[in-house]
Amino acid sequence: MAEEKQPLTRDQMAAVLAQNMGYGWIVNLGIGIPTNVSNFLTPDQEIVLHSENGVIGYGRLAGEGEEDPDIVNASATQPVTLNPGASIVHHADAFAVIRRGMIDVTCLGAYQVAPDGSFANWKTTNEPWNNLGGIGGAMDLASCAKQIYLAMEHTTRDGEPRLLEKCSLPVTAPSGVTLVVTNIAVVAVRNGKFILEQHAPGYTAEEIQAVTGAPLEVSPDFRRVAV
Amino acid sequence: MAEEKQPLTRDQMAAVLAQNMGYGWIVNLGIGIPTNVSNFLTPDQEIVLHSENGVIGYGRLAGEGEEDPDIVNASATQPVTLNPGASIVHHADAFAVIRRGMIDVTCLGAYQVAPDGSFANWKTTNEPWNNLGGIGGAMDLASCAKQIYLAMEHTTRDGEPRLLEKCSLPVTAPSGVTLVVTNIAVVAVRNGKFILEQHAPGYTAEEIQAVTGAPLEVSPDFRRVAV
Amino acid sequence: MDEAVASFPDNASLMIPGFGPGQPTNLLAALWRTNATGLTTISNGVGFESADPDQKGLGDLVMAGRVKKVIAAFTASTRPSRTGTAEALVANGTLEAELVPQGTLAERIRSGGAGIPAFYTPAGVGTETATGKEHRDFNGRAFVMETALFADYAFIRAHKADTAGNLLFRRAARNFNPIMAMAAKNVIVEVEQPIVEAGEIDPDQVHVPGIYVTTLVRIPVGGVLHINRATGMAIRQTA
Amino acid sequence: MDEAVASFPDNASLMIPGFGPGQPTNLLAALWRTNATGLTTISNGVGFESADPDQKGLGDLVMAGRVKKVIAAFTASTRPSRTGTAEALVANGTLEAELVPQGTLAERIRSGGAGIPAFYTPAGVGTETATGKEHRDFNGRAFVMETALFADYAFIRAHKADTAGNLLFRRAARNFNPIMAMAAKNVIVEVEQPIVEAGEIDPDQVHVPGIYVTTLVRIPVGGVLHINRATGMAIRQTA
Repeated sequence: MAEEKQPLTRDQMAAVLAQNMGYGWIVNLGIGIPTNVSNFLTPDQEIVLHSENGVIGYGRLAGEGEEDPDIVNASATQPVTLNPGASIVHHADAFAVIRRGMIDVTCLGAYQVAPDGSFANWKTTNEPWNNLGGIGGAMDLASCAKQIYLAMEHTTRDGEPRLLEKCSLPVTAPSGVTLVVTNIAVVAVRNGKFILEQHAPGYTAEEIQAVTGAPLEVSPDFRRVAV
Repeated sequence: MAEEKQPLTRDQMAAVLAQNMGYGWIVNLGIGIPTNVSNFLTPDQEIVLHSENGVIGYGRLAGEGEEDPDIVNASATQPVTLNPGASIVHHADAFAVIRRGMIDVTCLGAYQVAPDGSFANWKTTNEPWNNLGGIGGAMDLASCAKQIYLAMEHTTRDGEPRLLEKCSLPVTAPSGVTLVVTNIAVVAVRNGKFILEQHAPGYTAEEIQAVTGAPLEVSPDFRRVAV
Repeated sequence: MDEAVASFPDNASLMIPGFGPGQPTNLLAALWRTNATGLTTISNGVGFESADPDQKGLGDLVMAGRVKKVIAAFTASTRPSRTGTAEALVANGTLEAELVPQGTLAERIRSGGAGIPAFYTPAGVGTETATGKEHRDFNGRAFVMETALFADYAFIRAHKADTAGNLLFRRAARNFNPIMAMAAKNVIVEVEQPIVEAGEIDPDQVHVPGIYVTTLVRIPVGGVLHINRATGMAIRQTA
Repeated sequence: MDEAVASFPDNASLMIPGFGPGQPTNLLAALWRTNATGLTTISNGVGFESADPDQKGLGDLVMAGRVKKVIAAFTASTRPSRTGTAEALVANGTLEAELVPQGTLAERIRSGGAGIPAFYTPAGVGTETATGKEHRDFNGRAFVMETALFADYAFIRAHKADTAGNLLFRRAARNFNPIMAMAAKNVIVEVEQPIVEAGEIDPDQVHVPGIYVTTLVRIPVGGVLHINRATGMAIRQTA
């Protein structure tokens, strides 16, 4: 009997991202679902979290009463804890780490992604370049991190696909995405293709393909997410 | 009766340089006579000494028993003291101060100087550029400091002039020198001319001109050095 | 605070640090109380507006038409549902905006402070932000040339300071503060803790050498130390 | 020390900090004891030679023909009376030298560590060191383009460190250490003081974040802490 359909929560999406981190990686978490990843990392992963504001080695989100107004993640407002061995650098040195290519993975939110690894997350219209938008550090990260993981809803509120043959919005980077975690699927991006790796409880490959704007190659290891 | 000829000692040359510092200036002292200037500054001058190695706010040379092997000036070997309010930066930040144009004056040793403000202090031959030499931080300083003061012997050991119409050795900077303190004279460099401002005890303008390789305009205020 | 910004001229450029913490809140509120206008600002975002007179900041100056140009990594909201402070003004031509990737912004400021007029970065290559800019390959990879930023003024928020002007920052409140302090002609600093005598701060621990600092003011009792973003409430200096 | 450099390969590039203090003396002496050759070095000067086996450094490696190329702000003595270590070797073609103004050297290293492939500087414009290099005007002033330096290895001398690799330097021993630690793939650090647990160093006081560091070794008892340049005597680690 088919399992009941159960889209992933934001926390579950963050947990899936956390599962995809390698031992000892240096990881940058963007605003939104990604910043929650810090709550799902295990000590044995020995991940070092790096933030654009120069905090290196932060830990989980600060609990009630643990907040220090001077210790926040890339959201600039969310209080986090520091792990032993944390260090602080200024903004230019924080981006020196990024541009040198030391970030093993950057996790970002996105509006759209394509099989060539391009994605869009900074502008919601196709109006000509008008210097309006919110780039933040996403372009620096996307240009320089070894991998880009995205966390995003699989479709728009109107049900339109966000995984597309080609991004229709202005891109944040023309390549680099290797993994997309949505509320219904986990999709690897490899060799110019979307590879469907995992599904949320109750979703079939056909159902996921039906709301995806580009062909999905179903992985031989296609399976239910384990979070 | 003519005063006895008394060329300036190295310490007296350093003292003349110290007399020419303005209140609150940020000053960089090069290797040789200039590093001795730190011993002749008075507290009311409120000079901040900056060194290429990132020591900002050092004081006089360390006396016997005061030496700290980790506190040295631009010579890299001469121990100095730190003034209250000193700070330390790394080498790139030390040169950031220089390139931004914050150094009011850099005092350097030199082999040759010309009335256009050019000077030579890093190479003793005219062989084609062969990547051999000792530049140190002199070029960065000479390109960026508001003024360049030189401390040098008036002639070579063989009695050849070092103040010349044009430097014959490769230059350290094509312009920027405003003051030259030699063992027998103090010469301002202004509007493409050497202006003879002061003389060592016993030396006349004519005698100084005789060992100078370019015309000296004698200042109306021409006087004996007061050190 | 008011004294520190009393002679702030019209049409000046101003660096404003802060990324959550580390904002010179009290200097900005004092600037709001002057008549200074025609500003060009360099900051991470265009800032919030506030009804609290002690929290008046860049967003308020922008909305009051006192800012001519903003250079920032966020010139508009990323949320389609929420219109950013600057968008309408840019649309009607009364505000100029220059949108810059945040790392490029930080490096342009650091370059301004380091006497480097221009540099090459990989950030933004292949996107609209690099359109029309000079590109160049190094070792087979494309980079875009970016130029330095240097301002007439920087407002700085420090945690500690000594009478020589040496500054220390605390945790993530450091962010843009050190590089902006290096990249402006006039550097005005509001300090959280009492200002100590020169010599009381270990030279090895200084984050910004005093030679960069023009004016130091301790945040007075009642001044704003932090703003709780969740509640919008100011946490104030008590002693 | 020997273990830390045991796998050091031939033909590697190596950053060597130090400007008087701050030299990784013990790592250099350990490198001398390996057979590594064909080095490209990046340092302020070409260094001294020493008869003391514990003080063997770059000068000795150069004279032994184990260095292919030196990049430095001093490739020859400034004193006409004293021939520098490298001069004869360069003259007979067995050593390549690249002479760089010291600030340009520091900025090239900082750029290598910051992912900036090239930048413009005013230093050296109008001199032989800028000959043949690309020039460009910004705001009516001439600048020369310089490219980044990045090495396979950096040997670092730190005063303190924790088990996360965070480093602190003392006074003028800082010099090139932080920027070289940022601009190399493998960063091997000799530490003067006992290595403390992660968490024992205040995050605000860290000079080099641990993420840059590959290997930490405390200077053992008998190892060289400082060299008295006047006497040539080594001051050694006692506990």
